[in-house]
Amino acid sequence: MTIDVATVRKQYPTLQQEVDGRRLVYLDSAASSQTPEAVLDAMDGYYRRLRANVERGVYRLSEEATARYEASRHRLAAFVGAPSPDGVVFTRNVTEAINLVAYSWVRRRLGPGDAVLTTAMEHHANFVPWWHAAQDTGVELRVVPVREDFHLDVEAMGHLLADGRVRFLALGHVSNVLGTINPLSELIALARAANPEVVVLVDGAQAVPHLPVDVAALDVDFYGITGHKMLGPTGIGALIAKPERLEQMPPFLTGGSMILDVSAEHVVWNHPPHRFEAGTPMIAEAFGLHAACDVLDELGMDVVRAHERELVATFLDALGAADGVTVYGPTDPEQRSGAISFAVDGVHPHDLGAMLDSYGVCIRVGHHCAKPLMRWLGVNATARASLYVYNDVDDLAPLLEGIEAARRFFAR
Amino acid sequence: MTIDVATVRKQYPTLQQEVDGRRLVYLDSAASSQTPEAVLDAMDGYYRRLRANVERGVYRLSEEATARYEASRHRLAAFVGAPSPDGVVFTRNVTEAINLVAYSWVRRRLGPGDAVLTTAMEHHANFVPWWHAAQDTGVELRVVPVREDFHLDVEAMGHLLADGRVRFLALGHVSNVLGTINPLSELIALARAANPEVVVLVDGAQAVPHLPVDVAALDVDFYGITGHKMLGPTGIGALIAKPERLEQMPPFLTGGSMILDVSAEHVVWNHPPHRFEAGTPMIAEAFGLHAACDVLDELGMDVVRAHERELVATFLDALGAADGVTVYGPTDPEQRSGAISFAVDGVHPHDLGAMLDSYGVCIRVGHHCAKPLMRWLGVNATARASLYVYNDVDDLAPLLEGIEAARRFFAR
Amino acid sequence: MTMDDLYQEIILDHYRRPKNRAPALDGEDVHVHHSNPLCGDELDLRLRVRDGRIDGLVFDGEGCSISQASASAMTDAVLERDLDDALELAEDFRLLMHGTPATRPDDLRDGVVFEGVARFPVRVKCALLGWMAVRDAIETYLAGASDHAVTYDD
Amino acid sequence: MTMDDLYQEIILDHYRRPKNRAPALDGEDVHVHHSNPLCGDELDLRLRVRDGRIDGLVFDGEGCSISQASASAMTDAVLERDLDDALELAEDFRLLMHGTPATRPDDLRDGVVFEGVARFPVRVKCALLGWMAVRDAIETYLAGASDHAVTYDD
Ligand SMILES: Cc1ncc(COP(=O)(O)O)c(C=O)c1O
Ligand SMILES: Cc1ncc(COP(=O)(O)O)c(C=O)c1O
Repeated sequence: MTIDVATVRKQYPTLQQEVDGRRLVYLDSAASSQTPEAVLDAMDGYYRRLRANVERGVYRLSEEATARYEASRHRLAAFVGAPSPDGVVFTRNVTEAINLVAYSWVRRRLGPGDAVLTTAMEHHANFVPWWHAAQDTGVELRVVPVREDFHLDVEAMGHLLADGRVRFLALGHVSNVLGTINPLSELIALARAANPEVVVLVDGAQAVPHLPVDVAALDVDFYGITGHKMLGPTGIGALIAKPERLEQMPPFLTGGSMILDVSAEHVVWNHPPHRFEAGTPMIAEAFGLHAACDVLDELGMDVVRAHERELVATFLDALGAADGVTVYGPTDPEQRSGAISFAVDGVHPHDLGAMLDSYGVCIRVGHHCAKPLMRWLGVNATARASLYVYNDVDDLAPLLEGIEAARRFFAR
Repeated sequence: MTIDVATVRKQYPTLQQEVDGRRLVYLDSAASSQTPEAVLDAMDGYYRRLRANVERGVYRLSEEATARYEASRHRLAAFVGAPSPDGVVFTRNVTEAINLVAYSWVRRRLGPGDAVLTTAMEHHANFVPWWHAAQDTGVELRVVPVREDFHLDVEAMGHLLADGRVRFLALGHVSNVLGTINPLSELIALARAANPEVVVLVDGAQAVPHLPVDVAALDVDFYGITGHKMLGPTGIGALIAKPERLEQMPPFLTGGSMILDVSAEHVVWNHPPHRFEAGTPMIAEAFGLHAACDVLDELGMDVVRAHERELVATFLDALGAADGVTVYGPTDPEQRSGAISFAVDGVHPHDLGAMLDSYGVCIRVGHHCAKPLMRWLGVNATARASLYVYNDVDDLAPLLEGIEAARRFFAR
Repeated sequence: MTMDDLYQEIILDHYRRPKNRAPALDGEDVHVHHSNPLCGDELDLRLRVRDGRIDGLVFDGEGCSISQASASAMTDAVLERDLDDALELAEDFRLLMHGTPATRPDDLRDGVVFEGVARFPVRVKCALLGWMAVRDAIETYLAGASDHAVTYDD
Repeated sequence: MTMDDLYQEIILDHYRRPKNRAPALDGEDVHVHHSNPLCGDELDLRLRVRDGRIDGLVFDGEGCSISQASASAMTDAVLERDLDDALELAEDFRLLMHGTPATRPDDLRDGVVFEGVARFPVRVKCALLGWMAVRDAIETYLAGASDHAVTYDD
């Protein structure tokens, strides 16, 4: 099975547009993916037929909306192999999912003498919450460095774990800058060897859209997901957790729907996952995320991965052969996803981005919310082209053309 | 100017439906309002033409999406008379807006010896966050009781303020159960007389959809809003704050977009409002909320209020005259909005809700996330019919018919 | 789905003229209190056991017709049964509420007419309240205790 | 909007052959460092004042063509001006970036060609970097200090 990109593209209204008479070439899915008709239809179905609040209505609109909202939870659980739908907490995005754990686990349970281990490859979403929690609690923040081959430094990680004080490990599944796919099982085993009780959170923002993921098999405590990068709508993400972890945690946000009883004297928290969903949830967005899982499963995540692996190999070859282009990231397509960071000699990424825009090519430039990694790379910014199901080899030529034009334009 | 309800209704796809051959009568807008075509179009416009992440793209899709996202902030600021767009923080819902303040203000600044004052009329969203913060910090939680006339007990409030230890006041603008419109200026003046430094948060969830609101004139520190009750989409709300308050606050959620610099050693927070918007925001939802403000302003909030005041008077008269019906809430339409709670003799609210559903009438039954108030009313649940711009006198007959049918059906 | 699917005549009969409804029970061994706070249903159940059999059982409470009628029908179905047998029957009813046909329809007695409630998800909790309470009462008894309270979520 | 709207030939000239670009300034009175971390633009600006006039001004840094070219054009426009006058000119440029026509186009010199940048909101910060830095340098000088660093948000 392969992806028939021409057919797939028809499902994405944005990609039907032209920019200055050129086909729009969208190479920024690592920032946010395009949205297929099926996802828009699912949300429309909610707004046009079932528009009501969920969880407490006794009339049919609300009952059906509730059933479908909960069905989305089951759908996402199945899609990522969550241990149980009760371990699926809907959040606004993966950033909120990670903060939930920083507030309701790390801040509540760790203190001076304990350490949290993260890496220099993380998105700020999986770095700043731990930094902030460390400031508040006196926990020590340790950072696994990156090797010259753009993989995590496993040896250094071993040293950072050696004293057994690391009680929490926060790790990205796939780097949004380098494309590196981290060997999770190996890294987690290393951490558990040093401390069998270590609690593990994985930031899956760049993994779930692009690889088959089985959270139960990974045996992690927490796994974060964001909807808008996996063909879903904005405004929804999820924390996937072992239900027993959630049981142990006090709530984070409080308000309606997450309590059983309230008086001035006492409050009885509801059971997970509801304990962690305060107030009116992202109802339409949950409908949309459900449809996004369907779209991806119809393509088949194995097929999605195979398509991207082939495509990234083609792009890497071509960029490697282009004049004045330096790629940051693993060279072996087996070990990386389709986010390709690069530099062009003599052209600042911002200028490159503007030039590519004039060719109808959308790429991202900047620090990609990964300042610690930028420091390590020794640059202020990179350009990044990233691939998804609607990209194909025909997107390569406009990219190369724009890069070459920028080189000529800005040559001194 | 009055509302031409027949024309208005055409804009709401859900209301075009029939239930068992009867017109759908939606009387649950206090839980969540219906969504007009203009709001759906605005979100569609984002997903179909401008689908990209915001705040950092150098290509046109992203630039325009960013400009429109920020325009939504300005639009909402103008709609509620916010002191400045820099004081508008987008959140998932009002529950999150209130929690933001509970974490970044109350937990950071108050401690033993200080008191937070709230009321027995609040929705859990404006009660449980303070209860939880009080548990964490040793702050004392005080609760203003409700009088027999369904207004707050101003005299008792004076006593609760007398020792000057109340440093934070959390107050609902309009009760979601009783409909009571609280005399904010009077109550805030009382609190400031006792302690000029008192910081004031108002829960405006039930006010902004129904009344003209001018946050700057109210001179409150924080004002919370939720989009799905004001014709907007699910998944978006806002905290409106005095910008200087936000400047004084550390961030709540951390991650991308809310920092200026990050390393293992230091983090520089971004300026408000961005400091409080971590990760990819609710982009489509902001487009939708913008359109919702437009729809309401086109009707005119004075007109919306006048329409509801007239309608609630009609409904109150009819319910008051109906056999076996008891209404909870102020009788003067000037002092209340269109949320009408009531009981029917011999019929449990759940059974009433089911009967009304069979008449195509959607009402809410239960505790309405206001358990402290339910305790005071001495009931476990009430039925609530609530009104909005698409309701009219023709919605009254089906309601009365269903109530009467339930009375007969369940008579012992 | 109409009112009649949900409110069968037998259900209304149990609601209007509940069986074994009382605020107290002579020689009570166990008292449990169960509630669905989100609906406002409250139930007190009192149990007396003799020779491993349910010898006495009364309920009291406040709530919608479904919760009160189901509790009434439940008492009727489990009185005089062995504790193990009653637990099994409660499980049969629970599965019925989740769409599985009853394996012991005759033993459930009027309980079977609640089958239609399964199609009204928000009311399932109401119908289950009495059955979950009796299960809890028996388990509390078997554990050697005499009192228990349970609060359900939505 | 094409590349040519943004990248006028004069802008590219300033980028390729910047004026007053140097890592140090003899007799420097003030040094400020400004950055747009979200773009990765960095700028060092050094100022020497004599008799209330900008007597020496050099910049150094790293960033996109717009930020570097604008800083170059800025030095050209404000050198030799009275401090007050330079502050006024910086305000004129700031307004220009927000869509207000320049009131002193001639004094802005090559600065006026950046007018088109106003239509590219994400690049406005880049064009402003040098001008905000010179304003800060003058204000730092007037406040009697010699060093200042500023980080902009997005
Ligand atoms: C007065 C009041 N406050 C807060 C809320 C909570 O709103 P949300 O669920 O959108 O956060 C509601 C709505 O249920 C309300 O009526
Ligand atoms: C690896 C990684 N983690 C976290 C995030 C943050 O995602 P969100 O902004 O949806 O919370 C991103 C996306 O920007 C990412 O690439």
